[in-house]
Amino acid sequence: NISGRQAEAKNPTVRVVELTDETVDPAIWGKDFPAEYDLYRKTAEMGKTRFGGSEAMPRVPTLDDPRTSVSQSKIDEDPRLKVMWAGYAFAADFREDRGHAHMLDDQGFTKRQQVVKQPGACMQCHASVYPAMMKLGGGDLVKGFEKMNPMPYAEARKLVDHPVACIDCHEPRTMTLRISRPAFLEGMRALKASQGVQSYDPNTMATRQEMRAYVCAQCHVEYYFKGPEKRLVFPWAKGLGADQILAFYDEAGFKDWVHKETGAPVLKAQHPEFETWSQGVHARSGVACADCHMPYMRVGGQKVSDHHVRSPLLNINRACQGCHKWEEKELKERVEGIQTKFYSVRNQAMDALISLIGDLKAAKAAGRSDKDLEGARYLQRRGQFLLDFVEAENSTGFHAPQETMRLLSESIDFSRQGQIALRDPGFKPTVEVVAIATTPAPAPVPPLVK
Amino acid sequence: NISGRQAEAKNPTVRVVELTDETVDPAIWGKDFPAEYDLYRKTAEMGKTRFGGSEAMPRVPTLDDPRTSVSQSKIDEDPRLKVMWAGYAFAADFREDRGHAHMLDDQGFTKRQQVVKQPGACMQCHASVYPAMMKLGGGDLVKGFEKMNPMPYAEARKLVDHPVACIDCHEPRTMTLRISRPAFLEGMRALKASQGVQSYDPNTMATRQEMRAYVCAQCHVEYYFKGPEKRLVFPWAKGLGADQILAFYDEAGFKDWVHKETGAPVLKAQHPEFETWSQGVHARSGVACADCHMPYMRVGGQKVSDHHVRSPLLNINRACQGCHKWEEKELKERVEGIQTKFYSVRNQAMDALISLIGDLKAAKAAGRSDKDLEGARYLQRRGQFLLDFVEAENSTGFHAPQETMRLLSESIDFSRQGQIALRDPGFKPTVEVVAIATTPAPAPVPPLVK
Amino acid sequence: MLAHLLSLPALALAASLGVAAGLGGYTFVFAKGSSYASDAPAACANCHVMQSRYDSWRSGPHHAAAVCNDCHTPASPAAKYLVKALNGWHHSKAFTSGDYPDVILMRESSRAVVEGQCRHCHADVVASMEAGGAVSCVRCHDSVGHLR
Ligand code: HEC
Ligand code: HEC
Ligand code: HEC
Ligand code: HEC
Ligand code: HEC
Ligand code: HEC
Ligand code: HEC
Ligand code: HEC
Ligand code: HEC
Ligand code: HEC
Ligand code: HEC
Ligand code: HEC
Ligand code: HEC
Ligand code: HEC
Ligand SMILES: [Ca+2]
Ligand SMILES: [Ca+2]
Repeated sequence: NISGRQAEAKNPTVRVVELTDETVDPAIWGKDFPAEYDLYRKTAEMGKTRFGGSEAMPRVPTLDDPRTSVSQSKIDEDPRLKVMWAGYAFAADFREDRGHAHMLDDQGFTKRQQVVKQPGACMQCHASVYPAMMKLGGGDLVKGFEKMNPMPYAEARKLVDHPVACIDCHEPRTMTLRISRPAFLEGMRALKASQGVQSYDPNTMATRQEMRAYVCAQCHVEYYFKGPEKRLVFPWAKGLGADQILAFYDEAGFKDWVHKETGAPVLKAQHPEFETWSQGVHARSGVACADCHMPYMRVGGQKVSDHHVRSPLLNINRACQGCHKWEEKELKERVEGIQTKFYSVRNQAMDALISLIGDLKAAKAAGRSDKDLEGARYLQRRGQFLLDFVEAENSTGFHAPQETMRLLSESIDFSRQGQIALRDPGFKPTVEVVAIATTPAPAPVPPLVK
Repeated sequence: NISGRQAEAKNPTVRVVELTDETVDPAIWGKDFPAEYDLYRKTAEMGKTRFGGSEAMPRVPTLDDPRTSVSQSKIDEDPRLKVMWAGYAFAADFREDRGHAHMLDDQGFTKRQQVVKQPGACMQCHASVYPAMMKLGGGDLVKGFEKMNPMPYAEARKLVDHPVACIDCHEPRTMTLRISRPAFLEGMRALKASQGVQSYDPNTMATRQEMRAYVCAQCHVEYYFKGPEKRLVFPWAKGLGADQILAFYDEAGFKDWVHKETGAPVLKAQHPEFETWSQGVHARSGVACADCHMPYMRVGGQKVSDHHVRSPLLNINRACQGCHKWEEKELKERVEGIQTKFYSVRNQAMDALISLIGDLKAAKAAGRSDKDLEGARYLQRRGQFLLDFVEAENSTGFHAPQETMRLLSESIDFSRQGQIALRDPGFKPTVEVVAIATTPAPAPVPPLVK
Repeated sequence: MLAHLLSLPALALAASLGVAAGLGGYTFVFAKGSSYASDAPAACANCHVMQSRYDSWRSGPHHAAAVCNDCHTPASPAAKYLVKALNGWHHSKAFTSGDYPDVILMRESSRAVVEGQCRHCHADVVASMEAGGAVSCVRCHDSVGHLR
């Protein structure tokens, strides 16, 4: 029961060190809040669940990648992903996500860094950038943000030392939750404006319970880099739904890349946990990310939020049983039941997309004109984005079981319609074909690191 | 039956008349249980919800149809249904379901009676047939059942006087719930056998809570008439899932009719509420039909089950709020949110099926061979059954939001694949094509009544 | 429910527990647990982990009608003593070892006690329901008494 829990979580701790807006190092915060700090460090641990968690794959450190372990490779688990992403960095390396402690290294050493030159904007979600942005902007957060975005990744990397840390979610004096990311502030402002609420600001207008989701939504969201200034933008101006985000990209004529085998102007969806959660019954019931991923626990006599952020299936008693009195085994089976159904249709949608890609490739090889292929290419763009949206989402359908299924059924419809269109010039798809410029994709830049 | 004996011991109400296995008339039962009887009679009332309930359409009684009101026509609301059912009785008349009080008249006077000669088996779910079956079988229920099934409808009709009544759900002495329908007993026995449980009998082995769903599942289920004996059969031998039921029909080589425009051997799905509910989270949580459709209410000093069986949305306070602390408005919006999402994809799947039917019709007109069309026809059979299954289900997706979406996504996939197959003989569908004999449908028999 | 609580094995268990509870007594008293024996809800609220139930109980309809032990111990004196012994034992064990889940769950036996107490007060209202055989009140009235 939420309101019940809200009542608590006042923290009577005595401060031994004073924390300021410049205190980056979580170890220092840990002096005041040892319980949270110790739990926070546990995010280095790895453990697998049926569809989530992460599996530690030991590796021999190399010069260009000192990591002693990585998590399993998703493109090896399902090679169809390489076909879907042909011509894009993700086809080179894409792994299961793991704990927060790894975020900075995993970003820095992914092979995706070697096939494309990445911007400083990447840093927003993989490092404790708040103080760095303040410094860059001379006290002006947004100015700092705008300076860091276009930097070469390697340069921006020098400005940060930690993965997400206390200061990214907390105001140091009161310890209340605080949004530190301009991209989220701007995204929410655009979203609320579309709903008729002007100049919305979470830091002054959001409820505490909302903040328990918003701090996560600074990163666990779909995004793109806008223009040459590589501004990090959350595409929410038309709404949080996948169809609305797609409409936003269509209107902007935006594409992430041109598909290598089909020539279609396609999009890459990324970790839309916040958008997906917002469509589910838990969000509707006011259940926030922190309720399940950072449930309260007893440490000593005190009740603290479990800062070992992880899969709730590794922590069912605290994460679920406060609201659901089913046994742990039963709750686990409910989640896996939802996920298994999701996964079977996800595979069905993947098969449909792959056959469309195969057909388009053949048609292109057969020398059919761009004009001729435009309809099928646009249907690939749609079918692929909707599939990638729920595939990139990390709960394997759990955050919104009905909505993710709905998106998959749309994806299947578009992919199959694309196949019909290729075989029948007279066929009229159920959606208007939108023209997206397909200027050839930029030639891959020479590796940064080697 | 233990709960039975307990009941005898505890049953508090004073009986003014003695009820026996021959007491058909609910009015007599009403003397002992006035509260339940008065509520039971209220099922004659009509009232609309967004997707359910029923709308009273006044009509001028005619010689062949004395009804003064009917509920809205679904085939007029969505004419695509007539295309889906071309060549089958449902294309002539299909209406929104309404309260139990109307079941006998609505069955007797539907135009479906005029286009096809219907068997006595129909009576099983529209009348209080238990005593009639016992009489026919000379005390042997199953024998009576087998005698009534093949009778002409008009003849069987003479044996009954009431819509579903007390005796169909209750054992008269103890008032405990009792299954009175052989088709359900046989269906459950086959289902449990497939799960390794031999000779299952709900009347002796089911829990009380299970019985609170089973009594409804005597009728709110998918069914077919087997062979010339017209035996009423529930197709559960492979499981309750739509895919399993489809597999059952394929194995049996069964078809309801040959589609008039496409020549496909198609199936008609009917009100699979029980099968659908069994796939949802409420069933998983032990929430039975009666919990929502017959919630307890206070009458005088007693709590009685609301025998005014109807849409829970007309009774949210009692039907939902015991378990869900949300406001009525909020609960209504949750249901309608689920239903609206469902309905949008249901329409998408309908469009896909209709275009496949259009394509098949054209191909047939163009004189393409049966061999040539076999694949597309089988894909129509699959796509159409899965769509009809969730369409015929009366909760508009609510009973199992994720599962009904899953079935729709499969339906879309098959319909679209059928369109591809028609345009490309080389195309390999994702399912094995099963050959179903398509001996031409029997010519419509002259109207019974006129 | 009472029948099952007073069954022979249960009595034997109770006897041994009587002793056991005594052993656990030291830390239990230390933990203000002795107040467990009383029927005052405030006594239950001595423990932080009970507080949330106490708070929501006070704001619920049963506040005026039933204290904790009206629902959590059987009405009949003999059974009440037995269950208090059992609960006392579980409580002291839990508290001494500190080994209990962060989200406290009902033991089956405790649930049976509660179910029994519903009927103790509401028998008249639910007589006709009970006619159908075994039924769980809490299945539908989950948050009666207090929120979870
Ligand atoms: C009602 C509980 C609940 C809520 C609320 C919730 N999640 Fe989850 N989340 C889950 C479950 C269950 C999984 C599946 C875990 C698994 O498969 O092991 C999951 C998976 C995830 C994963 C992948 C974890 C892994 O092990 O790989 C991420 C990331 C995630 N959620 C983020 C979020 C964010 C961000 C929010 C809020 C916007 C949120 N969740 C809200 C329950 C929840
Ligand atoms: C808007 C926030 C955000 C931005 C910007 C962002 N990431 Fe991430 N990244 C995440 C989140 C959240 C996860 C974990 C969820 C997941 O893996 O889907 C993640 C996971 C990863 C992972 C581990 C899983 C995998 O994909 O192999 C890598 C590597 C990664 N990001 C690299 C990058 C790079 C390179 C960039 C810049 C091009 C970048 N990220 C930009 C939020 C972001
Ligand atoms: C600053 C960006 C950022 C913020 C803020 C953030 N995350 Fe993450 N999160 C990530 C990245 C990046 C990863 C992937 C790290 C990796 O794979 O190396 C990740 C991984 C995860 C995982 C996967 C863990 C696993 O074992 O698979 C979960 C669950 C998660 N985050 C939940 C949350 C929740 C809940 C919140 C808010 C309380 C939150 N995150 C806030 C960036 C962020
Ligand atoms: C990814 C976001 C995130 C990060 C990083 C984070 N916290 Fe928190 N923290 C939360 C959330 C969410 C809460 C719950 C706040 C609430 O309920 O209002 C919380 C609560 C707290 C509280 C209040 C008491 C409690 O435990 O509920 C303290 C103290 C705290 N965090 C300290 C820290 C420290 C120290 C660090 C760094 C070692 C840290 N936090 C890092 C999200 C975060
Ligand atoms: C703070 C309360 C809360 C927490 C924590 C919570 N839930 Fe829920 N859950 C709800 C509510 C509220 C509903 C909606 C139904 C209702 O109103 O009871 C729900 C619905 C569900 C459903 C059915 C709806 C669906 O999407 O299928 C499942 C399954 C479920 N929860 C599982 C979980 C699991 C697993 C966890 C832990 C990872 C969890 N819940 C954590 C409150 C919670
Ligand atoms: C958790 C509550 C719940 C349970 C359990 C449940 N239903 Fe329903 N049922 C609903 C709701 C809500 C609707 C939608 C009503 C509407 O749209 O007006 C519905 C609709 C229906 C309808 C159509 C009613 C109408 O107004 O047209 C029928 C028939 C039905 N259910 C039968 C059953 C049967 C049979 C079972 C058990 C096998 C069952 N239901 C279990 C809640 C439930
Ligand atoms: C296995 C049980 C069962 C059998 C057998 C059955 N019905 Fe029904 N019938 C129902 C149920 C349940 C409903 C209400 C749900 C619905 O309308 O989908 C219904 C509704 C109807 C309705 C009102 C809605 C409509 O379709 O217009 C008519 C008319 C009807 N049936 C006619 C018949 C006829 C004619 C037969 C025999 C061919 C028959 N029924 C056999 C269970 C059955
Ligand atoms: C003997 C067969 C039979 C049994 C048993 C039966 N029903 Fe029905 N039910 C029907 C038929 C037939 C209709 C449609 C009547 C009509 O439209 O004329 C119907 C209609 C309904 C409706 C639609 C009412 C409306 O206003 O739209 C609901 C809801 C319903 N039944 C629920 C139940 C529940 C719950 C049970 C068990 C407690 C149950 N039924 C038992 C045959 C049955
Ligand atoms: C469609 C099925 C159905 C029909 C028809 C039906 N009942 Fe019931 N009845 C139930 C169900 C379900 C219960 C709940 C039983 C339980 O919980 O064990 C019930 C319960 C009862 C009870 C127990 C007290 C209560 O209200 O919960 C009585 C008495 C009763 N019915 C009388 C009648 C009478 C009299 C009629 C005819 C006028 C009738 N019933 C018709 C399904 C039906
Ligand atoms: C006897 C208890 C009970 C009754 C009555 C009940 N529910 Fe539920 N409901 C549950 C349980 C249990 C869950 C699963 C989540 C959980 O464990 O809390 C659930 C889940 C839900 C969910 C989320 C899952 C989904 O399918 O989306 C919705 C929405 C819901 N119920 C609505 C209703 C409505 C509307 C009614 C009344 C027509 C109703 N419920 C009646 C117990 C009940
Ligand atoms: C000494 C501190 C303390 C006091 C005083 C206390 N409790 Fe508890 N209670 C606990 C702890 C700790 C648990 C968790 C035990 C476990 O889960 O193993 C618990 C568990 C419970 C449970 C659930 C476990 C079970 O036994 O089924 C109930 C019910 C309960 N207490 C009721 C009460 C009532 C009623 C009172 C007052 C008469 C009370 N408690 C007084 C600490 C206390
Ligand atoms: C009117 C009846 C009633 C009263 C009074 C009552 N409870 Fe409960 N209690 C319940 C019910 C019902 C449950 C839940 C049983 C279940 O979940 O199966 C419960 C469960 C509990 C639990 C187990 C954990 C949980 O929440 O499920 C604890 C602890 C508890 N009660 C403590 C108390 C305390 C302390 C008081 C007095 C302040 C109290 N109760 C008063 C009915 C009551
Ligand atoms: C000590 C006697 C007693 C016990 C034990 C008891 N009740 Fe009550 N209950 C009452 C009284 C008196 C009222 C009327 C209080 C009011 O409405 O102000 C009441 C009211 C109710 C109500 C209506 C108000 C509400 O809370 O919704 C329900 C339902 C209820 N009780 C169910 C239960 C259940 C279920 C149990 C067992 C878990 C239980 N009661 C245990 C005496 C008791
Ligand atoms: C299937 C769900 C269900 C079960 C099981 C159930 N109840 Fe109820 N109960 C209800 C509903 C619904 C109401 C509200 C009735 C109304 O509003 O008229 C209710 C109302 C009550 C009331 C308040 C009556 C009044 O208005 O004064 C009491 C007391 C009560 N129940 C006690 C019990 C007891 C004791 C049990 C166990 C023997 C029990 N209930 C089992 C659903 C249930
Ligand atoms: Ca993971
Ligand atoms: Ca209806």
